[in-house]
Amino acid sequence: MMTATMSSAITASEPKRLPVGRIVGFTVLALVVLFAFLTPLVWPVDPTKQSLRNVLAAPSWSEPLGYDHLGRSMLARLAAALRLSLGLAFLSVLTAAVPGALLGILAAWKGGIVDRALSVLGDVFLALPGLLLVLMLTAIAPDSPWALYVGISLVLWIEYFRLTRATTRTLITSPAVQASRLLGFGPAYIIRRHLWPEIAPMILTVAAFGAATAIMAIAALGFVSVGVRPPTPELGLMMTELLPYYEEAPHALLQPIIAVFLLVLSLNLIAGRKAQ
Amino acid sequence: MTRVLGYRLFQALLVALTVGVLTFIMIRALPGDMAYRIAAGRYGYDMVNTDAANAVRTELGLDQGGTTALGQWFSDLVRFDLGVSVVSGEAVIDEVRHQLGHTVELALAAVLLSLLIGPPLGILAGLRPGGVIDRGLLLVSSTLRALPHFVVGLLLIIVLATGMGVLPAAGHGEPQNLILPALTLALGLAAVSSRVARDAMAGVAGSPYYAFGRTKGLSDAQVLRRHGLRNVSVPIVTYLGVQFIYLIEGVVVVETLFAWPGIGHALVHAIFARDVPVIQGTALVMGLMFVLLNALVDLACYLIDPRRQAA
Amino acid sequence: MLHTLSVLALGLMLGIGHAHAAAGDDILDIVAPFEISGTDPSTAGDLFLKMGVAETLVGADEAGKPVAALASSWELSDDGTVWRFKLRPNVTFHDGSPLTAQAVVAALTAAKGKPGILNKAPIEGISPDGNDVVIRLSEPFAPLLAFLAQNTTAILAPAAYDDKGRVTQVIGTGPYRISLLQAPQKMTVERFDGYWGEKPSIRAASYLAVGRGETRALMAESGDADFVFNLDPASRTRLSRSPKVNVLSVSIPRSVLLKINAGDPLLKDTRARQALSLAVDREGIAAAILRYPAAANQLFPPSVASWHNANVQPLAYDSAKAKALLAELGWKPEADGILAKDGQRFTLTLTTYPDRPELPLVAAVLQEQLKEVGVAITINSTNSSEIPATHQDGTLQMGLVARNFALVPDPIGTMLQDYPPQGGDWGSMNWSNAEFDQAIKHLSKVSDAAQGQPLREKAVSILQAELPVIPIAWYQQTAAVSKKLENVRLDPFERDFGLASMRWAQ
Amino acid sequence: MTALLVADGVRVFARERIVEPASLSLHPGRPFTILGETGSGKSLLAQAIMGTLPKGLRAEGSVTIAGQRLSLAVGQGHRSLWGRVISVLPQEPWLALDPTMRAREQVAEGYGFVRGLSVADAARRAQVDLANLGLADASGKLPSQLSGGMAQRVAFAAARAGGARIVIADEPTKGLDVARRDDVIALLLREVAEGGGLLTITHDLALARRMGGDLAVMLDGVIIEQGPAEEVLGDPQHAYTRRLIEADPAHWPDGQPRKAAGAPMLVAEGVGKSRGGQRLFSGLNLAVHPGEIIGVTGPSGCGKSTFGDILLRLLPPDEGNVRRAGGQPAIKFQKLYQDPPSAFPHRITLRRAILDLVKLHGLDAARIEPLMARLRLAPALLDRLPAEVSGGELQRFALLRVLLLDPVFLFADEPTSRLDLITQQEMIELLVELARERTCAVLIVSHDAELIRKVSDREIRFTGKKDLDQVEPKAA
Repeated sequence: MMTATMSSAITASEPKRLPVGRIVGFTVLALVVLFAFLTPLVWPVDPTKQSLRNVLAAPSWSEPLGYDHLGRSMLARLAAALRLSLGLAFLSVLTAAVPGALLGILAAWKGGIVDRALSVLGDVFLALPGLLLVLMLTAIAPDSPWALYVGISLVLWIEYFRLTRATTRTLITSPAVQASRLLGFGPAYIIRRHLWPEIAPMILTVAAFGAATAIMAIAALGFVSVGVRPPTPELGLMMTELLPYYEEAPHALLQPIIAVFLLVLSLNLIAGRKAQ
Repeated sequence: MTRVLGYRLFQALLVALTVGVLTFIMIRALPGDMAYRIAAGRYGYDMVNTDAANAVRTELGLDQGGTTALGQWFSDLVRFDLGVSVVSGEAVIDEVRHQLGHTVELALAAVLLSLLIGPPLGILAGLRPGGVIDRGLLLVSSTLRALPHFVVGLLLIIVLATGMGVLPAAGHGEPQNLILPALTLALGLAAVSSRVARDAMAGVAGSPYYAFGRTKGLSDAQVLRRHGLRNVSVPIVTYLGVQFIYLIEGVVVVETLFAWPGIGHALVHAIFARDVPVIQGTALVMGLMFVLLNALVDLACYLIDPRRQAA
Repeated sequence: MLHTLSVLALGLMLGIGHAHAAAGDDILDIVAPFEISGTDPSTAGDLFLKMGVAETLVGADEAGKPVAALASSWELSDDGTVWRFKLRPNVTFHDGSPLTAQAVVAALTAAKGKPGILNKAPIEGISPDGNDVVIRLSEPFAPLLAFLAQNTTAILAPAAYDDKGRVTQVIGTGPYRISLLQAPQKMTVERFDGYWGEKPSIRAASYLAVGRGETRALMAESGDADFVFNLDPASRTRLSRSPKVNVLSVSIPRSVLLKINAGDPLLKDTRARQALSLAVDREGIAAAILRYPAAANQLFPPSVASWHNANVQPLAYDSAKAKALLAELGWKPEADGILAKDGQRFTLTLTTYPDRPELPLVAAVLQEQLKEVGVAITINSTNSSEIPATHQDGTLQMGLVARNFALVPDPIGTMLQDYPPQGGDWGSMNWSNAEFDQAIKHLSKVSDAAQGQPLREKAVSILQAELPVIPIAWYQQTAAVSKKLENVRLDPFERDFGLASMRWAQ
Repeated sequence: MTALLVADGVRVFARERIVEPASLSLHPGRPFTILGETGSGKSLLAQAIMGTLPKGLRAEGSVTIAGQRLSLAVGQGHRSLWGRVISVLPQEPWLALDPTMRAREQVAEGYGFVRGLSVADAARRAQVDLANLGLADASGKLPSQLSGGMAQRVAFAAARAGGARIVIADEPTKGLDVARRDDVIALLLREVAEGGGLLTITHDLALARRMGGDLAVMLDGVIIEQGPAEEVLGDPQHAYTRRLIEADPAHWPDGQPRKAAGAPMLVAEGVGKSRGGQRLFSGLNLAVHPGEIIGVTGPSGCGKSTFGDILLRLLPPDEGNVRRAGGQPAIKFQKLYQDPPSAFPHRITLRRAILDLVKLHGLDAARIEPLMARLRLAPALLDRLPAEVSGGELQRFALLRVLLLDPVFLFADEPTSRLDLITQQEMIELLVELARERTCAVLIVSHDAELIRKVSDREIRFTGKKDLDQVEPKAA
């Protein structure tokens, strides 16, 4: 037993900061999520409700985060924008991860023509600038977050596909899987006990990065006026709208920036530092 | 190497094919009347009206079938003819060349700057994992990665241009105009490439051959030079290939913010105006550029890494 | 590559302290949102006119009255159908060729064949006659002079056109010639020594199209641009405090208005449109979004003196009255406050476009204000072309547009296009009024200002009463101008930046 | 004769002391070997002496190298000796050579940077060194193009190029097959014969015996016995040393080979297989009878494992065929793997893995406990992950897992090559015992001819010549 403790003490030559980072990441993310989803319950203000008397008013007890340039509640808008970004990011990641991972397993498992066909498909998406895809889709449906969602999913799935394919290819030929097959276990068991436990943590990492990417992309597209349109609260759009008032009301402009910052930072922390 | 380049060629063909078909289908699926959209792009919102749209429809033969137009595009493509912008009437190839030049200039400057910033810092951090530089760099790169491009760009403008007045805020034409947009992109790139370099360096510095180099009697500098840099540069250069995607996406935002007349900016406009030939041409060129850059990355890796030459 | 490298090295090594030359030299840097969409006057004529590169046959003064330009004088036949323009002598194009009647006829004929303005005039023929240009009309058409002042009719040299009538290079007669044209963003011009008129003081200028308002403002602030056109409201407030620039503004004949489909069952009744108008707090919108006193109480601002009618009852904000009118029409609020009648809810789609950034904002405010009186609005912010397109296919319900009444310097040109009996893409829809039609038709034939005055008043008061469009706000054009620059005036008709009359402060 | 290197009371600490005070002296021309199992602390001791302890560990005591006394607690002074006076022959030379640098350059570095020769001279000297080691052709090759034995020799040349006369060889034979192992031993002994100092760290009893000189045996961070190799190995004083020597297959008692009985239940006829265009074997015939133990030996890469996999139908043969007689279901044919951790799902507990199996085949769970007792596996181990139990324990779990299915044929592919000697003996004894008891035929592959000779009823020997194979009954 001394052996085990000793060698792990030795191999851990660099301090294990990753778990701490993850804990911080999950905590921050949880707080942001709580803020986004609890605010409408505690503070049921319509994020598009304007009161032109309060334009750009500073935070106060009656309006904790102040008002924007149309006298809309920043608190309500920020929470709504976070819900939109989080929801879109979550949905995109989910719709990218599930088929991506399944196709990856399928390709590695079946090999041959299936593998080659799927890999070529992956290469096509890889070679095409993802942005183009998103831009075109947002041009088809200019007002709806739907286009953003489909576009981002289409860009993201490839990552899961490649990852699961590579992992599955190694695992499928491993002695462990060979042993399970000899012992009489079928594909369902192999996926459940061999592949999934190996793939899941990677997927978590990629998903966290993917969500961060999605949130950044949505904000960036909002900034170039593609994607969702006013008056829908969206973080990038809020920044664009509040940008001209950066001198008059810096607190207003800072809020969406801090929101994006915290979201992306927490997701990056969750993803850990390895999988860039 | 031939195999790798062959694969890239195959990728290039795939790009041409999919860009053609995909943009075509999508453009056909775009809502609204194409003739009106083009007229709006051509004549502006004050002048777009039904007369203008009808004139556009007749002039461009928008009533012809989709497949005919697609076939035309492909047969022209074989002759390297990308057609004429339906908005400006210029040859697409000329427009794209003009804009691409600016984008390439910007992207190249950004990549060079990021290479000057990111990897050296990352290598320093990777030599002492957990040290002060490592922790400091982690903090800075995490912060930069969590800030959208345009926020970084704006901060730079506000500090360096309107605040200190040492650099122009936006525009292009003068050499100084390049610095801020390039720096904006470079900071984003370096935030990631420094981490890649750091992880690679930490891996190399912890490797048995690095330790062996030291016990052979080489000094720290000698070990770094002989056994560190080459091994670290392979993952860094490989990662450059991934960064080009990021670059293309960053370019769209940075170009509009800094009024840089590049291809990303043009693409957004072309989509608004439904300039199908320009969209196709731009997307095609962007896709091919991406493939070409990755081929260059392959080539660079091949030159750096003797294992690839031996294989 | 080498260029890039050396620039970077320079920048970094000098600690990027090297003061940028952009605004320091004697080149005037102009920044505006308009992209250069080609070389043809039909697409980019506005910019060639603004930059003093091209000129039109007829000019316009600050009140929009026609003045001599390339035509030194003109006369109209008694029946009002034949116009004879005498060309200014000794005018040369930038390529050195002389301005001849043939050249003008060729340019105008080309313009007439393209979408623009000339194809909307009842022109039968354009022909040269010695040194004169003769335009024959099928019927009297008073606004022709204004049409000929419009930028799509700019006169280019014969060498500018290829054999298919396409413009390949811009060869105008203006005080400046193009030295570099990089569509769609950049253009530089330099003084044209062979100019017929007064020699301008500014030697050279550059034009840069910058789409983002924030970027334009930052360029004004940092001194990268000497003349920044079109500021967003927030930046205007900020820049007015800047020590480096002056902020100029001028009231322009452009209005934000709600284009209404009067054929829609919900909006057919004049009272419904009046109710919508009463529900709009224009002062609030102006103060919050446009940030200048711009509440439109009628279609034309006072600055368009000939069309502003001081006698009409101003449009006002009175939501109680709006509710009363709607109740009168049988609308009753449901549980959520939205009105309904016979199971149909009062819901409308408002189409607008973000090309002018304030429009979606105004739309959002309108949505709120109309909700107060029980009208639910869905905003569809899309491409500007959707307005004419949905006008044509009849699906438009309401459109929020910023309409320029000075497409030609005389608003009658726009009125003819927008408010004909069958409706116009950017004006009335499924609305007509015989008295109004009569007045407009008459106006197009009357070239005397005083004679037209009662007709204009009549037309405006009918619009005010029946509201085929609901005016929301009047525009002001704003620009930030470096304090180093003198003698800058903003043209209310946005024809000209006034480059030729500017000069550097001593 | 003065000692080249003297270690005096060397201790290593992590949080607590993990290597007890150790002293040794290394003389020119006389090898010194430290023998111990994985985790005995032998490598840490060597690293403390060399000054290469990883971060987080510290040493005390002193080392005198070439007359220079270094205090390990201070932890300075080693650097200037590296390469010039003392050098390391690293374990796993494939990893210790820079993967992107050609062999000659890696050797020339020592001449160029440590001895300060010109580039041309350094290259020439390196070429000479490589030629002396029989590697003249390999000088332009990258490590990935070298075999394990060649890489070991390149690393040796590189370690020596700086002029160091003291070499610390850390597990120099790890991962090498028998023939290559002999080469390395010869190489090291040649160095010693020329008057160099050699400190070898190994777990390999045979290597220790061949090196001769002085020997120290380490157990749990303590040198339990030290002295001339013949004495220590010939007349071990410590119970552990005796146990270690007994565990050497050479010292195992001879088994009682049994005659094959009953009809063959697995028959291979004219089986042949190629890999990567190379013919591994062809025309192999084998009939496996119930309960017999067949040993397979041969050099690495000759196709031993492939043949076993073909018998299990994990691989299709290129020619010939494999028949299972008697209608036995597929799960009656099982396999034990070389590397036990890689044969279990990594992320589930052993209990989960075994219960999954019980559930799948409707087995009697009550059989598990007595069988675990037979295999000397503590019940508490069931709740661990595969990585959390020792290799020997895990291999016994693997045996447990297959025995639950009452196999008729078991292919044991080098089942003990990753285990220490004592564990190996336990494992093989249990395997043979249980197989005999259940009349389960075993095909056991090992590179250790001695081991095969001791346990098998008959033997197949792959000669390594590509298309020659030899099946011979074991000489009784």
